[in-house]
Amino acid sequence: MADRLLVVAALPSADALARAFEAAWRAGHQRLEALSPYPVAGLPGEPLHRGFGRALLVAVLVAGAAFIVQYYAAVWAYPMNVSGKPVDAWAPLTPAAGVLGLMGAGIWALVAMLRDAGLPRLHHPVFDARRVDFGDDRCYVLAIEVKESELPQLRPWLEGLGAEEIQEVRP
Amino acid sequence: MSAAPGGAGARVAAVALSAPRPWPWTLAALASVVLLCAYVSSVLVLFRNGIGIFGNNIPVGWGFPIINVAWWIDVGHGALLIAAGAALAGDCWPAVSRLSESVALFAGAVGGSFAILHTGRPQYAYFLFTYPNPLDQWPQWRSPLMWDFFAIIAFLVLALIVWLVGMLPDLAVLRDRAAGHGRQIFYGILALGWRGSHRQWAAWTRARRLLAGISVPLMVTSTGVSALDFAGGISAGYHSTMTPVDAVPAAIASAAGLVLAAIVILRRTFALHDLIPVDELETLGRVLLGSALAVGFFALYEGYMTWYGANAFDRYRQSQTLTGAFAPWYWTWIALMVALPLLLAWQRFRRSPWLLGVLGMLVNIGAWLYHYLVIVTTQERGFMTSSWSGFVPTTWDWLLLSGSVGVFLSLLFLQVRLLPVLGVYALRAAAAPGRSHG
Amino acid sequence: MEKQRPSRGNGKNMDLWRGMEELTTPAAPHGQENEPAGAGGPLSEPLDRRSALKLMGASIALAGMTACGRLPQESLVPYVNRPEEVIPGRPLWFATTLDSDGYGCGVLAKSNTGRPTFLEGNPDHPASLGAMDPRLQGQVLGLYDPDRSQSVLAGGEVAPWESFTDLIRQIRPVWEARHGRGLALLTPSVSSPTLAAQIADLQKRYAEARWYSYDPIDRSAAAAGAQQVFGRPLDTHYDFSSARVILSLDSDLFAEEPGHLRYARQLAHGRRVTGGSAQDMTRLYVVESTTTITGANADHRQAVRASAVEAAARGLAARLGLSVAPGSSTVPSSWLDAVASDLRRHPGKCAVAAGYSQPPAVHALAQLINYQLGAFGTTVRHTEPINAQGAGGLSDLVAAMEAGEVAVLVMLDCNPVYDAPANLDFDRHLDRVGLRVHLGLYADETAARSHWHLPMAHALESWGDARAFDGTASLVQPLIAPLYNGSTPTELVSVLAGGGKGARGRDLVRAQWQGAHGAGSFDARWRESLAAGVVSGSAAPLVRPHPRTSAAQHLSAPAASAGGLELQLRPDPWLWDGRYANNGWLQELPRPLSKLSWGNAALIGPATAKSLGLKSGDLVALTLGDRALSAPVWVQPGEPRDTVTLNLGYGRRRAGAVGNGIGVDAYRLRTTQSHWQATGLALKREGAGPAPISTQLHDTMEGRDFVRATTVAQIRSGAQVVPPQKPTPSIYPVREVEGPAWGMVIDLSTCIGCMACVAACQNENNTPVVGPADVARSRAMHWIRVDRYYQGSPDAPRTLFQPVPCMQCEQAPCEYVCPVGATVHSQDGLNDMVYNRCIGTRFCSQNCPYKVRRFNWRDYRQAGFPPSPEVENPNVTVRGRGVMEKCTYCLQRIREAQIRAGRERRSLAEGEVQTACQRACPTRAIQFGDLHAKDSAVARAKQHPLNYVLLPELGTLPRTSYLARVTDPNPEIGT
Amino acid sequence: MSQIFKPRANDISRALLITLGLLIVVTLAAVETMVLLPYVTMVGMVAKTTRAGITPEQPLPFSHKHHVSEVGLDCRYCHTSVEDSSFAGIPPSHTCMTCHSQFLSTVPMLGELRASLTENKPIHWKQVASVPGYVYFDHSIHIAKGVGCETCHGHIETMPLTRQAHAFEMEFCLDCHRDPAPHLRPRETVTQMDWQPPKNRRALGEQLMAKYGVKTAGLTSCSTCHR
Repeated sequence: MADRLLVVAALPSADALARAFEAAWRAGHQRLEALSPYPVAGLPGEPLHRGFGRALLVAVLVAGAAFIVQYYAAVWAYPMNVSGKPVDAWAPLTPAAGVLGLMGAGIWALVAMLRDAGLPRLHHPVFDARRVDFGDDRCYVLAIEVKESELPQLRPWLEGLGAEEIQEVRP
Repeated sequence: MSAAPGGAGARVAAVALSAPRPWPWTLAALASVVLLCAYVSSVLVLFRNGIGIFGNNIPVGWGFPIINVAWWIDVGHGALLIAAGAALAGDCWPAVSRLSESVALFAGAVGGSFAILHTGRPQYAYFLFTYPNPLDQWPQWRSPLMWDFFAIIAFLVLALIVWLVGMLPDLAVLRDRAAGHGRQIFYGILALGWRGSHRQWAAWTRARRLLAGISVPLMVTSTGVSALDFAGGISAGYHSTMTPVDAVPAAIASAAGLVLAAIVILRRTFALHDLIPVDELETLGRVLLGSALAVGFFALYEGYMTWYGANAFDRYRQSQTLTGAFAPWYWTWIALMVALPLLLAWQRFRRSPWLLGVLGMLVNIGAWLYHYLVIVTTQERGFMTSSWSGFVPTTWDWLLLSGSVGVFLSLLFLQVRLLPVLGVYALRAAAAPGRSHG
Repeated sequence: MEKQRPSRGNGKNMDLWRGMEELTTPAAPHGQENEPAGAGGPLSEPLDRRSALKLMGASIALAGMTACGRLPQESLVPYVNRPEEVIPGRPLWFATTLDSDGYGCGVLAKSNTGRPTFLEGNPDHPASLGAMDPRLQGQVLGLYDPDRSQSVLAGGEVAPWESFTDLIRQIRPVWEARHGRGLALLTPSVSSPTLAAQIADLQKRYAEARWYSYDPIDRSAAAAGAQQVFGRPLDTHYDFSSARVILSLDSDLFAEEPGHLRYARQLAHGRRVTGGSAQDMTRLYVVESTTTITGANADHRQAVRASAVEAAARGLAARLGLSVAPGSSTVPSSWLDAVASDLRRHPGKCAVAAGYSQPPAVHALAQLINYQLGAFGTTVRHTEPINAQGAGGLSDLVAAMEAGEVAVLVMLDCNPVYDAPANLDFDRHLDRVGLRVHLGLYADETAARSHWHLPMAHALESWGDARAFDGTASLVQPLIAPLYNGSTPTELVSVLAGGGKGARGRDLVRAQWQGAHGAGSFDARWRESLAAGVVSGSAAPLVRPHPRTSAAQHLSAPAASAGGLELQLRPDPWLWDGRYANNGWLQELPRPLSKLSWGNAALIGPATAKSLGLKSGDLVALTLGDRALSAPVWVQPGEPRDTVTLNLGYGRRRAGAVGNGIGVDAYRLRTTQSHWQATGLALKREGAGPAPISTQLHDTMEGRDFVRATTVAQIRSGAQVVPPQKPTPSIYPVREVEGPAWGMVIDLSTCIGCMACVAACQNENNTPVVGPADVARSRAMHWIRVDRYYQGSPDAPRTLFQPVPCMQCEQAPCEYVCPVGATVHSQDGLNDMVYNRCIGTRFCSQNCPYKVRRFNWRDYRQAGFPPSPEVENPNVTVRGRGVMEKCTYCLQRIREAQIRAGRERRSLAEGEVQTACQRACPTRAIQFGDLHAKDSAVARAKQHPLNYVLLPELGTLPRTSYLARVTDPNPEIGT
Repeated sequence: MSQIFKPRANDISRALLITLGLLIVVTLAAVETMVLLPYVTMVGMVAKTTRAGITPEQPLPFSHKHHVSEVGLDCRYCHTSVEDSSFAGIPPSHTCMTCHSQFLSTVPMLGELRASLTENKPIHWKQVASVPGYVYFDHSIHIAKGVGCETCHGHIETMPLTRQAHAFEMEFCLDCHRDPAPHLRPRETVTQMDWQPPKNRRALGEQLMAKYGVKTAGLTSCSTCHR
């Protein structure tokens, strides 16, 4: 796909970025990405509630597994007379299971984030762009992937959206 | 508030990358390293000579080591809860978030180490793990220690995840501001190639909220479980249904105190007054005040229940605690952890950084005393009067205690030296012109 | 080969006591040769099971994940030619005799593969009746004491035995020529017939030779008293089996008198509460000048200064119609009236005993009173003196030395340089003796001042014999060849007498008894006496003396009791006169009342302490005449006013690594005039020193009902001491277990607090000695402890004893808190402690309301006071560092009995399993057995109305329970 | 700003991250195998932890194979105390000489043995089958209840040089202590190496349990073997 280019447009502000993104999307660009130094309101993102359910599910599964292991060990594998209590007294088996379940959910949250954020990805074409600099407090950047042919009309259009600087990088 | 010259990113990165080290910082860092060495050396002696080097005896089988576990772990728990609160409240306290996340991890690690160090045969601590073996032996699940073992592991794992995820975007800042290639690679790897795309931010924000949501129940369970190490026992002063509950506010109070102290010092040393507004300190001061009030309430409640419960042994212990041999410990604890924080009811005090810092440290001394009361004095006056005895800490007890502080501080200093100490993303969001926070 | 004899149902079916000679291959030094494997013990190969365990214990992380790691390569060392009776891996029992305060006491010694490892009382011996006391128990550790003298020392240099025997051979002609002039022999009073006979022969041979005897703990006053009354010295002993009333005049009948074990058994017989019925008890009155367990067990106790006892005795005698000058007594006369009438009510069924520390007058009075009450022949018995003694005492010897009449001084088994009265200046006078020879177990203070020191063989290494308090003779047979090439007094005397290199101890003893028994059936009798541990019918014949008329008037006038402080010297309960100072067990064993360990102190009563402004731990200078001594103070409830009591036996300078410099040397205040007590003591506070080490820091029960006590009268009146204990409700169903259910009942009415159980337990269960530093840190290791509580006024308190082993709770709080399941319940209701699983979280101990669990804070095998590994019980694991431990109800004994029964395909018999504490107990206060066996003694005891458990409100369902303490105070005396 | 990493860094980093996750699982698995191996196999490496299968160097090349299957001696001829002591007993040199004074009385191989008798010095055999010091195994009771020598010691009659047949891990003991039936045999056949179990061994075992009074109730209590 040698004919494809990554157009990186630096915008003055978060709102500008949001607007530009909106416009580009409307203009039918599918492959585009808005880079910002902090989560900018108005940019598309997955709804927050997504994943909570799954986290809960993971927690329940892990806790259940932990409980079963404990029950197996305490009741079937080697039942011992401990303080004269019944071997199958289940209540004491719950605390460990509970905390382990929460731990499982936490790990799942991490994994899910890495997956959805496509991390780790140490090399990425946008890093070639001069204005893509996370160290700069105001790096609001819109990256659009286009055919080389679309470039001529894209530039003025972007400038129209207030792009301070436009740079093409090859993927 | 307006962005400072050079911007938030520059300022924060400078602390880690190129800030001049003021002499108090160097001095403190050296001190903490010395303490760190004290810790390491006394641990070596401990492994060589066994726990006989401590002051523990029968009846006081648990001395300083367990106090240190309970104390540090509680600080960690509290810090995790504060961090979670900050995250859920919209991530607008860059200092509080980052430092409580760090404190949670570091304090938890220090406390966890003592859980192993205090055993008579640490080399066999792996018996606690659950693995099929040719002995057909399994852990004994009814033991609160077993629960605590898992609670600590779960807590440490979660604290680590929260800490890493929270720093991810800021590590990207360091990466892009780092000078040399080596540093760029170092931070580059840590940042995992973060570029702040809208998808990444979405996933990240969700993870933050999710983790915060998990932290709250975990913190409460975990704190309760470690309190069950005592509440699960039958001796007077241990056996109290409320202990797991009142451990929570105590944990929050000491954590708030420690985080406050850390922030105040940091703010002063690196002149970050403009990045860390007093409002932020005041918020934490409110948290401290609230939890201290709760601690006070539970102290009253415990006293009432002991009287109401009319258990002869418990009442005797109470009389010893309130007016008898242990009164000094008890009332110092009340003074430090309940009375003094009441000052924060006045805004004047709430907004005075140095007072908050000093208070924060005093509260933690109080928290330590609280655990001393539970762990040592109750055992000195057990059921059998014939077995009553005293507890005299040894040099090693003190060395290891101060050493643990050293480990904690060293970790904190490393964080300041190498990693972002404030949530840059939050600062930037706040600094962004005309942006209503949501 | 001597025939073995089946034991008489003494609960040890598997074992027969044997004559040592059956072991045709005697254990060589360090017994390597006959050390079968398995039994282990550091005597065998470097890496046997035990030392392997020690390695684990030493917490060396071994390879592998199963906490056992690579097993060490052991060696199996078989016999070359095994003696028939030896079954490898099974112990043998031998009957022998040990010295108990100058008299013989029969014991059964357990031998594991040639190593004596455990001592039990010999049920057939009159002085033991199967019981033990700590001093006897400790002697098995003493056998292996590495500090024991190991070679002949000539002028401090190691020399061969021959060099000494040659020397004597050269000297002997001179003796022959001069009839032994200048030869002097110093011994303690001799209870061995053989030795006595030998010395007699020696004196026949050398008419001019002199024999002196000296006992630091001397009982000459009794003989002097008898002399006054009967005109001849007689030994007095008692038979309490039929006594109803006993009065002790400063006599520690149940701990220090010869025959104390027997007396304790007889007293218990009269005080045990069988069934709920409250029959009359043997009533015990005690007038004493310091705190003893005898006083602690009295129904009525009067603490008076030693010098005031005589007045009390006179007062009593007068009340009983004897014409004596009454002295001014500090004992309330109402009290004396009550005692007098009580005595009068039981003629012939009462006894008055006077203590050895009292002057002859008191003994004389006691004799007269007993005669008056018709006690002679029933409760009070007389024999001719049992022990042989030299013509002169120590003072005579010193006089002779001063006069330069002693050229050669042979000191057998004594240590005068340390324990002679200070005013004799024995040490200095020694210089005037040309040749000083010392035979002793240790190269002690005296050895250091002798030209020749000769190592003595330990009783468990030697042939010999001894008479008990009632004259019954028994033989001493070796269980092991002398470890350090020691020799016995008999052997040495035979050398002096010219037996060439000296005959073998065995031949000497045989010869002696051959003479006694007559050649006829000698071998049979010899074997029988060896097997039984007593020479049948050898008790001294009783004499029925009559007091000289008006003996009472001849009594010296009552000494006017001087004012001021009075010093009182007493032997230490465990170290005695100091001879056991290097014994770790005895040093660490808490004293019965003060619970002091590792050191003595100046005991003073609370009242005295208040008036002098002293508290425990203060350092005081005690000055008596021109002699001074600084000692720490211990405030001891029950001590009489204005009295300072010091225990002898401490402050040794050459006792050994364990005993050196422990405590203060009370002998430095002892003079010939004030042998036991002295008036005019000056006391000055020197400031605070290190507090004496005690294992019990709190003296009262704080109103908690650990020890429940009542009186016969209360029981009769139907008062309820022990409210019926309803089962504590539990949300869990009660576990029903099949098979045996082990349980224990301890009778507090008969427990006299003598500590024998603790000592026996330490011997049986390889309990380490932790040393003073750790005892001071409340880390003592004893698996069973005897709690001592005081009630009432500190100056005249009521003393309560309570032995506390593990309660073996059915719902044990220790179990559910262990994260690794290192302590769980066994099928037969034992609270198992699995050392190899323990990681040392100590939560179990934290959660034990009875605080009976002990923790290995250090590796006590290496650090502190390493015990002699040879004495370890091969059937009990040696616990390593960082491991919890506790009483197991002598698990090893249970399992061995079960295995034996299983082998013979029968069920366990009642009483087949006996715990070490139970066996040792002189009063049989401890009962143990199967609760499911309905006929078992323990099951019946559990039904006893006085049966109760500790802290029932905790719902731990202990298997160990107690019978409430019952006393029978005299209603005429307001308590 | 410019690229820090080459494109392939992406794959590497992902690979590393996954490895990290796997590493945890793998370590646990490894530990597991390390623990379980000694029990399931007897390879030399494992012998280091349990000594199963190793053949210690003995002062004399004593062959159970020869003495048991060829000469046909009964175990108890030499291990005399096996029936009434915890310790089976190692024969005193004297026992060996009952035969070897007659034949092979001069072979140099047995010099050590003769020396031991003449010089009254015992032979230091290396122990082959042993349990840790905190395990208290008693031969006599196991014989009494009908546990064959071969059950623990393996087919000793096939061993020219004796080796430990099984890893005496706790599970090995528990197998039988939990369910003795399939492991028992009539007492008189205890020392028979060639004893053939009947078809239904469990049935036999249950009879024997009744006959010998074997109760499983307490058999798995810790204090049955640990004191």
